Amino acid sequence: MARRITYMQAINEALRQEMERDESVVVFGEDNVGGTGAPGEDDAWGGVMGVTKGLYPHFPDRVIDTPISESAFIGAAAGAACSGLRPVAELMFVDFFGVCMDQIYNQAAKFRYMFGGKAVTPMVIRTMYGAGIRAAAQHSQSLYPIFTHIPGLKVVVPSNPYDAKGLMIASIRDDDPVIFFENKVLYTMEGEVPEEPYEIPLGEAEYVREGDDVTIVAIGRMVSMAEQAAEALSGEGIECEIVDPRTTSPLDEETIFESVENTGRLVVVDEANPRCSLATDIAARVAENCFDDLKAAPKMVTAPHTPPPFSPTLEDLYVPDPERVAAAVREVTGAGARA
Amino acid sequence: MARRITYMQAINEALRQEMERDESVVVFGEDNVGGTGAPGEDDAWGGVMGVTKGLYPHFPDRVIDTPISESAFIGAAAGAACSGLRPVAELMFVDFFGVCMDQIYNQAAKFRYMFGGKAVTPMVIRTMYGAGIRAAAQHSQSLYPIFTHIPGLKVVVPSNPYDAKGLMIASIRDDDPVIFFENKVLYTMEGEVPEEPYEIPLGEAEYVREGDDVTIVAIGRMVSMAEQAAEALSGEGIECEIVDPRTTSPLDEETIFESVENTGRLVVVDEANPRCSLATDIAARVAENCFDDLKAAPKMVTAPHTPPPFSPTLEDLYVPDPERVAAAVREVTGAGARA
Amino acid sequence: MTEVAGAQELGKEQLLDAYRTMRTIREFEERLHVEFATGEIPGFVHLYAGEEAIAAGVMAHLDADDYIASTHRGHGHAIAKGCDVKGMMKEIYGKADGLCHGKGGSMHIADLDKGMLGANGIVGGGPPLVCGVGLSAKVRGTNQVAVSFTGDGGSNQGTTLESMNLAAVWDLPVVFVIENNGYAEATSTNFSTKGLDIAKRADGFGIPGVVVDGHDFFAVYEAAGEAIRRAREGGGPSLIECKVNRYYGHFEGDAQTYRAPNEVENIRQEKDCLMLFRQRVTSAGLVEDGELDRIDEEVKQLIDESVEEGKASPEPGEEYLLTDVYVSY
Amino acid sequence: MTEVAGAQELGKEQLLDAYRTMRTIREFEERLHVEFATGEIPGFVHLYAGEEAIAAGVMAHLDADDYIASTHRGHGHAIAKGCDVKGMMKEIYGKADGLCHGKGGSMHIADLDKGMLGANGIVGGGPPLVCGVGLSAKVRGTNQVAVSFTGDGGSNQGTTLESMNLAAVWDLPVVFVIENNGYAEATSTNFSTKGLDIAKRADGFGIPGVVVDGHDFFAVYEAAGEAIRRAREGGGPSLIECKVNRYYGHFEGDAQTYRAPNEVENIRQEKDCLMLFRQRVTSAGLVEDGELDRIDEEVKQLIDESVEEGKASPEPGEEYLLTDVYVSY
Ligand SMILES: Cc1ncc(C[n+]2csc(CCOP(=O)(O)OP(=O)(O)O)c2C)c(N)n1
Ligand SMILES: Cc1ncc(C[n+]2csc(CCOP(=O)(O)OP(=O)(O)O)c2C)c(N)n1
Ligand SMILES: [Mg+2]
Ligand SMILES: [Mg+2]
Repeated sequence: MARRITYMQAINEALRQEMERDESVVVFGEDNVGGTGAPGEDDAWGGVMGVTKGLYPHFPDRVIDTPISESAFIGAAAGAACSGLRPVAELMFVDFFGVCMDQIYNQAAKFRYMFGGKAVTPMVIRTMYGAGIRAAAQHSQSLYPIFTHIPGLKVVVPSNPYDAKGLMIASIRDDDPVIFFENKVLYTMEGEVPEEPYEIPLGEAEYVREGDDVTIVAIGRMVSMAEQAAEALSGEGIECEIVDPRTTSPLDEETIFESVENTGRLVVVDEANPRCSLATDIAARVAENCFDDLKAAPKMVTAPHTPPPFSPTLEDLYVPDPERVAAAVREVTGAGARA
Repeated sequence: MARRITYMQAINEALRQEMERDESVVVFGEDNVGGTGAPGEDDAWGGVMGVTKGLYPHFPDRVIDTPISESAFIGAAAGAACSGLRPVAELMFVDFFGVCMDQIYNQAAKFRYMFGGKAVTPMVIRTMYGAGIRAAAQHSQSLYPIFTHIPGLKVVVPSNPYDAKGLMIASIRDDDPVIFFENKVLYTMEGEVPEEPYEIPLGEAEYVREGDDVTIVAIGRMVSMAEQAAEALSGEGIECEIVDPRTTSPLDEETIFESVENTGRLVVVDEANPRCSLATDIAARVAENCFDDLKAAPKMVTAPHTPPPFSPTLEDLYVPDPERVAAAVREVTGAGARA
Repeated sequence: MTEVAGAQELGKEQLLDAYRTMRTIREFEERLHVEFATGEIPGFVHLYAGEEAIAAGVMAHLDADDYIASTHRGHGHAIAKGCDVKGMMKEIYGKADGLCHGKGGSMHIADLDKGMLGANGIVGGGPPLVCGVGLSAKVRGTNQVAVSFTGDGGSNQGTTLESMNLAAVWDLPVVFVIENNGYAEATSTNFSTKGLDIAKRADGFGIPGVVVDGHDFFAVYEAAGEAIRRAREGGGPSLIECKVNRYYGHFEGDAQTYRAPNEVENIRQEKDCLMLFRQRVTSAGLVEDGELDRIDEEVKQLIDESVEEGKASPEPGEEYLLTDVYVSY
Repeated sequence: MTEVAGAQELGKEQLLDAYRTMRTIREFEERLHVEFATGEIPGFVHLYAGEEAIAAGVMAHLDADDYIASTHRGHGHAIAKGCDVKGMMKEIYGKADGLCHGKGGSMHIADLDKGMLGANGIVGGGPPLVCGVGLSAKVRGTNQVAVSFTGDGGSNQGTTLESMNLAAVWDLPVVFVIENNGYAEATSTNFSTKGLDIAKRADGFGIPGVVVDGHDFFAVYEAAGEAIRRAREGGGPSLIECKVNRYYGHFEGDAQTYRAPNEVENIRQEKDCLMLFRQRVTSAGLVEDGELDRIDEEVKQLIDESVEEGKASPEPGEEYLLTDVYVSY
């Protein structure tokens, strides 16, 4: 399996393969075709970043453009999912959740519970998140903590092309509503990806790197920040274990706890804002469940409690980087050991 | 100051006094008057629970009903706040945030940062939260963790009538956007409340009870659950210190840390769902900052990871109660001490 | 023998069915009004009494595999769409064998097997959902139709307006029924929509919109028939505004001081949908009074039994609390 | 001497101002198009070129203390409302002395002192805000007016539709300007609104709605004058739909393959707002060609300097990162 494709291509391939396999899979969102009603090329965009490009010619009835009416079409995904389709709807940037959250969290996510187990709502919301492309405060947020808070939703945050494909296929096949966070900076990341379809189960973390000195739990794009930090730290004699949860809901606590039991130290790297974040979620769960294993205070590395700034210099300071991760690791490994 | 009034009356009084003091304070929301356009009594409702009842006759131009268009009127609060008013807008139940979140979090909360400090947006969103009145999944949520996550917002969750009045006055006078969470079960709670206006600064926690064995941090209605638990535990020889943050953003970490330094043990009681919650936020911050003071694992008492159920029996199981708080305290005080 | 508009299409069986639907809703609601006052029914209860002709008139055209999305005032829609009345009553009492095992309650009654996508606690929650059902029917090539019910108040929610446009743009087999009962909670439609016909909003999205008398089963039946037929045949969405009244408060416990004295009494006397229906079908010689009386009795018994069973049924136990959040775990 | 509609009201000074506004926007945008291609400008940049007559025609009626709420395509509105052009350019370059200290960028240019409530990264973000300004003016008893700009795409966002109704219900001094440039990103208005006049939606909310040629400064000027006058005098909100075209892609970098070949070239030749304006005012003898040429030169120099300063200005330092989240801390 030497084939290397990008994160974006991996997602596109997952969509195409699932649409081929299952006629009930439909894809829609703003400009997911691109050019509907216009005089020029059809399939002109395939989404604002081109993730769905090329699907329309294969499945002209199942790739559909929408007006800028997120409540209506995200809600339509919920209604379609309850009545025989497996929609994959795109919320272009997760920053736009504020105009359509009700349909996600009060409708799709709650049907099953409110209706006493009668509803099945197999839908995927694809959405872009994260800073790094100078898109400023309303196009750069990492809002997965908000969605992780919501019972009834599953939340997927892939960190590499291989996972992106396998998690997308699993998300489409899953019978619960899933929100799938695509990191816009990772779209161009290349990696080995098998051509055949495969699933990565939702709720299974992965050991990205093994090490005995500290556990770094990192989400999405932060996995590569952690890897760079770990590389550097290895030279200093500190061996980091990196756990990538891959899905933040369900969260594979067991794997995280297992790692911390071994290392006794925890650093969580989360690109989201700090308050009520994944960083706090994981740190708190580890503190509650692995207290006796901890040799030092758990440490959180996150964006600051500010909106994402526009200026490149400020944005680069905003996003956790390998240096900040390494500093946190040095702090937990150097100081306050109690074993 | 022997006068006792309810939590609801305290909020009403705060609104009335601020409207008297400052002509730029306006109040609006669905049925905040109640009966506009209808043939019968004006001021028929004063909000669905009657919190704004009686304001309209005093300030007929500044208490205004709205259509059911939360995005438009919550956004109008933001626009009004930027142009000379101090609006207090009502989002009837916080569960409805999904239809208007953008105006709260991408607009009002971000103006100041995005605009380089040029905007001042003094607005208050009043909203009801919490379970306990059998209002089921879409009218019983405790979503303050989601708002606490958002930079630029302040989040207030009063636990008693005295605080409700002082915090409301402070919120109205504050120059930042504030979301003010009113617990619907507490509306009928009585307490001593001074008649004259007073402010309780946002960002200052309160010691509700002092004790040396364990720190209980409890939010909103959970404060009284903690008090009941503490009362019972005192009989068992366990003395609880109860800290009420009163505002979850800004959070008075110092007071919480100070208490934990003294007691060495932490229980957080949060009515919200568990993931990325205030419970995790506080537990994680304490674990990170007070690690060496902790004698036992911090413990979180929250609702389960499910929507609020309708049935009274299930809802009563859903909300953290004094027994669950006491059990958590016994666990952290009994087991695993390491000092 | 008077002409009854729309009645030509309807056989006697259908007329009796329609009457039974309306009477069942009325009895269900009036009984809830009484039982709620005893304090035994938990939570918020919004009664549909007075508006029965809308649910009955629309649902008379829907098949079992057609879908509806309802509102907080959803009992009537649920009954008309075929939900089990006893299961509904048990649900409203919060019981384990209620339609949703007591986890939903009045505001979330649903039965997907009956095409009932749920009452909805969120005003404007339903219209997006029916767009999805319409899309599903279109993509899968069935001839299903989806109908959303929305109040006058809900017609001001952005989700509702967006959905009309989406349905138009996607050319969906969807019907938007607006139940304009003159109030959203305590706020008059004279204020919240300036008293304008909500049906006019349809024009802006290029879909047909009509206003009908929501007390008149036959008027609703006719308008709904046309809209649903159009949708089924690929003619796209429509809007039907039904002008109607609610007999009780916004929810049980509402003192309704915002209403005019005798407002409801007058309507009950002049426009009651059951009364109008009975007058028309009997004076036209289509149905005998006695046949309707018999239905009244049967329905009364059904509701009596429902309330009894609702009260007697067991509460859900702790084991229900954590289940059915997800399919997979 | 040809008649020029609306021009009677306008003195020469105002005509020259309007031209300078349009020319400044054009030059600003065309220069950004060039500079963006060098890779030096960060982020998303949406150009307003082609639509200048709208900003200029509307803003000609607004005073300094009137407010506007803009869109992602906001440079033109900001310039026409009086924002400092150099400060804007520095902001777009992300510099410390930009209008927002480099924290906002192209999509968040704002200057509340000038009544510019901000470009907006959220489609449909602005209309609710102007309702608030309108309320503020009404409660405080000023005669301020607030105008929101929204695209054809944005007219499908629920927030926009809700705001029209709220403005109508509250009877606010607000004008909704819809800039219908035929596309929302790559999606044609023929699809997203079925090609219908968006102005028609105003009817449903009981507010006046008109369609004007957005390439024609004088047409916009006239329609905006009427709507703004009405608002100022307490006559409530209006909607103006301006049919127009954008000269560049949705954002810089858009290959625009969805457009017809020569689509833009044809418009530039036949409908360019600067060309039309010049033809009309010179052929009517109101202004000399040379006077306009002089403005062209002055503007060119201003933009040259702006770009130079934009490039040369310092980046914001780390100390900017954490400030101005809250007023109080
Ligand atoms: C988004 C949202 N906003 C507000 C409410 C509170 N609320 C419940 S019903 C109602 C009035 C609805 O009026 P209408 O749509 O006319 O329906 P009716 O009650 O008259 O049947 C309101 C404001 C809600 N449930 N959801
Ligand atoms: C709520 C929301 N949805 C989607 C987007 C992405 N987006 C940015 S601009 C745009 C198209 C806007 O079209 P239109 O309103 O016609 O304005 P134009 O770009 O043509 O000026 C879209 C879909 C957004 N920024 N906000
Ligand atoms: Mg109504
Ligand atoms: Mg456009």
